[in-house]
Amino acid sequence: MRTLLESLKERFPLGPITEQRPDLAFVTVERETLRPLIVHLRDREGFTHLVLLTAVDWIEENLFQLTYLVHDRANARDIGLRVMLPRDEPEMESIHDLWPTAATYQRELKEMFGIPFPGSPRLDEEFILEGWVDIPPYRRDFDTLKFAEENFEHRAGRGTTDPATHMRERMATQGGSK
Amino acid sequence: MPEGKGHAKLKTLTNLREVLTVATEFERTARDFYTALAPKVSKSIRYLVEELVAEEQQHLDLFAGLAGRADVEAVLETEIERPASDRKFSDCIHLPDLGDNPDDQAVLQYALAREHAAMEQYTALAEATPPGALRNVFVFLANEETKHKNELEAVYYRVVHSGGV
Amino acid sequence: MTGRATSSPGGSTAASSPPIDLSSGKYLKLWQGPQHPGITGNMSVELTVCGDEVVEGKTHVGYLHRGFEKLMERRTFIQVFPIVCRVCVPEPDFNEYCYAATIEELAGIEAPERALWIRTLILEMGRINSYMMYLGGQAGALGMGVIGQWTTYVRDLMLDRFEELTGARIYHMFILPGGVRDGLPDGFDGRMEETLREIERTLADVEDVMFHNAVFKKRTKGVGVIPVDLIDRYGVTGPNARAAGLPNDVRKDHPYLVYPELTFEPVTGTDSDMYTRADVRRRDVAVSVDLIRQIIAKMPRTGPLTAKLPNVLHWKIPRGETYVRGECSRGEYGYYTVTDGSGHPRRINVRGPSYTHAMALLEHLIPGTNIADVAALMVSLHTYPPEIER
Amino acid sequence: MRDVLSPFLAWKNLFRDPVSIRDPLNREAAPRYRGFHKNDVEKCIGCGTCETICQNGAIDMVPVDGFDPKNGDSGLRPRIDYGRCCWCALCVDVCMTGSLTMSNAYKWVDADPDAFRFIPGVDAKSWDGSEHGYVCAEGHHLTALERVPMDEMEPEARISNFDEIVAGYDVARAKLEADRCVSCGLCIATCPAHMAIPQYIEAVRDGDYERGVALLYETNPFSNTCGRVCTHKCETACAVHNEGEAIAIRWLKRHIMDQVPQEKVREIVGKPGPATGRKVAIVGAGPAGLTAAFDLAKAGHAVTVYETRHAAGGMTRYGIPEYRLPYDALDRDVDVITSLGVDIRCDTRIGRDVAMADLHAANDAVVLAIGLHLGRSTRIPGSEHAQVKKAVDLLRQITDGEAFDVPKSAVVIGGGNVAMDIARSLARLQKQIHGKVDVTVTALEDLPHFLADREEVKECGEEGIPIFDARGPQQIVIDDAGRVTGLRTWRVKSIFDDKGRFAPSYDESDELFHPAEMVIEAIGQASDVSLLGEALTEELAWNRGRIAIDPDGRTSVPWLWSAGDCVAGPDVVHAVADGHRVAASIAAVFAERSDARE
Repeated sequence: MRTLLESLKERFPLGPITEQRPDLAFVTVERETLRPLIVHLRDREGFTHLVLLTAVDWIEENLFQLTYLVHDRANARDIGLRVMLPRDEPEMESIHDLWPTAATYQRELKEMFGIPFPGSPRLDEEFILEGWVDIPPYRRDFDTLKFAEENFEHRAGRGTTDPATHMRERMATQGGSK
Repeated sequence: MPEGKGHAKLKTLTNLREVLTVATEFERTARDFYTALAPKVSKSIRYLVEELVAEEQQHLDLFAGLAGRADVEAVLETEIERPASDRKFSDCIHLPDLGDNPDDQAVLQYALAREHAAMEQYTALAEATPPGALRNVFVFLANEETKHKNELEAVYYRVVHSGGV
Repeated sequence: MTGRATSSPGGSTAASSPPIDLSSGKYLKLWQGPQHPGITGNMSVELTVCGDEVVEGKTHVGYLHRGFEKLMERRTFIQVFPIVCRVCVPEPDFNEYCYAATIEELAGIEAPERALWIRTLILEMGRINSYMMYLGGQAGALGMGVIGQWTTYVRDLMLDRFEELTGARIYHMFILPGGVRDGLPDGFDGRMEETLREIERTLADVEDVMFHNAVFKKRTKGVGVIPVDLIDRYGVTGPNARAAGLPNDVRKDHPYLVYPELTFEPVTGTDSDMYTRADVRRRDVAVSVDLIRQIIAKMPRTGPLTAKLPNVLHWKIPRGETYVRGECSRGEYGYYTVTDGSGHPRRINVRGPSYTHAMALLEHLIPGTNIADVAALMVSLHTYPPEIER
Repeated sequence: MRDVLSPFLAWKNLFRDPVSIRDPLNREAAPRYRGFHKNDVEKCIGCGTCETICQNGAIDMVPVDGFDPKNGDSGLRPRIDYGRCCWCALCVDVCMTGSLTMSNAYKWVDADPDAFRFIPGVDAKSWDGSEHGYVCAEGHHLTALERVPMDEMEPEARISNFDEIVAGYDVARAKLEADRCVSCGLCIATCPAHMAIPQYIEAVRDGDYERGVALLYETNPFSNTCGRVCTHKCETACAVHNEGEAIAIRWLKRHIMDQVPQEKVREIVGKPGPATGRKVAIVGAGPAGLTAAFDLAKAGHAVTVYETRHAAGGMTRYGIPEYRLPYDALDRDVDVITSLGVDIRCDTRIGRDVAMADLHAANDAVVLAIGLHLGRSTRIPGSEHAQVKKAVDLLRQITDGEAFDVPKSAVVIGGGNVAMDIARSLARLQKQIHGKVDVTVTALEDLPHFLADREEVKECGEEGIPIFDARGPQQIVIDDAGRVTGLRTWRVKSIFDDKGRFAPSYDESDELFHPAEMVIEAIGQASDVSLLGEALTEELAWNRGRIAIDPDGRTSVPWLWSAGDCVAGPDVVHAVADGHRVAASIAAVFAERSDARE
């Protein structure tokens, strides 16, 4: 893995590298580097299996992280390519031509995170949601609890008591004796 | 403090009537003693003395009531032997001088000794008396004094052994 | 259409098929699902047919979306543990294992040896159950209802074993970060052996009645072939890939838990059609039965079951990310877990094999099939919709 | 051909017995099955940890008739909503007492959906007596039960000096210890000062010590002191205490104070409030008096504290030895209080240097917080001898550095912490001067009734001080030359009667003689109320030997409040709570007076 990363470094501008396990490394790359790098990995280095493509919302840093996890079967190792996109302009190049199955991931990311992949098949068709009008729900600023409180009713008959508060109220009458 | 009057009478003790009379006198003397003591102690511990007054008054009333009961009347003239603890008891009839401003511990120690002597006296009398109404009276008196002594001991522990910090 | 799976029948459907003009009167739109006996789970396939030939199939999911990945972000690390199993109903234990493994890795915790054996045991038990549901479903999709009755019966026996081991039949909630909840109950070995024998007996019957069956062969041989060059392009894993001759099995390629200490060979096929896939799965049950016997024989019976966890009520895990995979009955199951130093996961992404098999791959395989084969084709990919939409 | 015939093998099943369960309605689940909950409500402490861990929000903590809140038990019990429960049993795993379990019952039909929301153990159910069901596996705990060890000086190292024994946690260990807390808050009610314990423990977990200090000072300006010598009753109420070792709440408090420089502490505590023009005099610079001073100064009142001894701190300085509470730790607490402008006048005795009446005249309110500094005597024969000392007097001398002849051998009468303090202090002095420890402790109480802390008793033993428990002192033996030779004791057969009341009985035949050059009485203390003067003593209402106060600490004399050990008995954190109470009462009275003026 170390050798591979060294050789990749010579060919591509790589950002921070995390060697999570001997068989798993994460590498941060620029938006533009992703495609040539992933093509290289797929065609030259044996990383033919696209394990997953997903996003992480680092809202505090105003970034979306796209993670492309590719797997090299012969050497039983994985590389996760991290692309950090500005949250306010997160567009990313599609890779459905490299792996047709990527279209499904990209469609989901468009719907759940609002990350567009222009040219990806059926990108704007509803995937999981139906008639969704709120912000993309997997973004961190979508509050599921608030959504539930606003859209669903609690069944009557519930209500809890905080032990410390209850004790303070009920034991105060005893004058705080020793 | 004048010497108690009971001491002389004790020497002539011969029967239950005498015993009851002396016992009543014993309580009366104590009540008067504590009553006189109360204003001399600091107000902070006056409750102790006041409680003792009340306690002795209660006993006094009890014994006075006992003497008037018909069943007790019937055995009053029975002769009994003077018990061995008699001397301690009589010692207590001598009232001590606790000084001008006795502290709580001194008051309690005196009261404890007094109750202890009375308890021993009545217990010994009960043992010296054959079973029957008379003996029951002594047992009753002994129990009363024991109870009182126990209460005083609890107070003593609370006051003196405040537990250490 | 018979023969070895060597190459793709063409490019993508969009490029090779003539444009579909619905107003021409030649075509008919047909919805299969979301409530349909020929669909696995709550999913629908929008078919465009021309006569009895299907020219296009579009998958539609979302009928079972519960937003688990998002819910997990609001839970503490221990609170995620009871949720994950719900991502896949028939084979929930991979969620428990993969979640626990990612958390252990990110938190620097090692589950004790004994727990690893029990985890392996549970995963193999789950695999058998999943295959049993599949076999019944595959046969049922072709009108052979009796197979389903048999496999459901032995699955129920295995659920009894799950019940006595884990305290639950379906959602076991047994593999928790740090280890497992308990050891084997008294007398478990014997009852498990009885169950395994019943499974073997049933499997022999299934072989006779289903696999040596002219009708079944006619309907499945040469149908729904996945050419080998599609395997990686479509993210195909598990028996779907092994039926094409590739020995892809995470248990061997990327050994985890105690698989390095167990003896087995991945089951492969050559024809990559519906029949081969079914046959690979049937033979894989036998592998699992053997693995369970090996585990029961070799596993340590004493020792701790859980690693010492920090107080789970304020468990925080440093920033990090990792991916842990396992070989479930349908292929590669994995958890991509991202932590940010807080008491909650930043992001958890569940990679279920159905995500690729039931969507892009199915859509690719449908054109050109007979309308009567669509249901069986879908079942032959062995897909569970809840892991698509999580 | 085989492919045609083989399917007919299915017919063979015609001759098999059916495999279906004959009576599915009465099938019992496996012994470990996770079914409906059971709760042993007598064992349950209502800590709500089950509610906290429930990811479904299925559990409410609700008051239950017959269960009133008491120390270590909130009186609440969990109610479970089976419309939400997912039977994951995390609540069972995390239960702090093991009271919450599950039966293996899983079938229950009821037409009323609300019936599926009930309080296990209170609302009777058919499975309450079920033997089977899920219980947490042996050794499986989601929280840590064992206390993170504390480094302490070994007996050999500590016996020759007065260095602090307890090292205090370092950051890593403190975090681990803080991590064990389940934040249930049961401890808060038991702490006399109602400190925000779970919150400051959380601050330790977060490493946010400045927040920690701010939280401590909300309720306790003696956190350096209490972090070392608090009676820590809170730890007896700790939920973890039920199945493991209580959180080291006291050490964590100390740890917070240890981490923040004094300058920063002062900055966090802030400045006194804008001056109000009100003046308050406080008699006694112990924890009660100085806590009141702290609060009153924060509120902008001018506070003068009168202290008869050379330095502030009261019993925490003059009663507690340095090896338990180093003077500099106490000094830091006092420093913060003086930094608020509180004027502490040491070596000033009321009734001698300043008259009580003058205090009254010059101030808007007076607080009496004089503690318990008079040692009690057994008054047994020989107890008037000059070589019979009172523990409190000796401890004061040691603190003030006054020279006295350290006896080669000594016997201590008493079983409380003061007895341990003087015995261990003397032992150190003996080691320093004579090179050898010879101190014996005799106590009226038997070990199970000891009033001293367990660890004090243990450390006493480690330092080579034998303890003779259940010994009633009878006589201090004095030889012909008039020298004390030792103490004669009788064995105490029983000390309390069946009602727990003091009723000692002795076995006179079991007599022991404890040889010693000096006898030290450490049996109890009294308050030196003589400084009040006769007139004020008469004017005040009393309550069984102590100045009578209302629940706010105000005496029957309108300008006088009283707080601390002298009214509440010995306990440092209680004194702190008292200090807050009188300060609040005084502030309220001031506010009333202002309103009346307007």
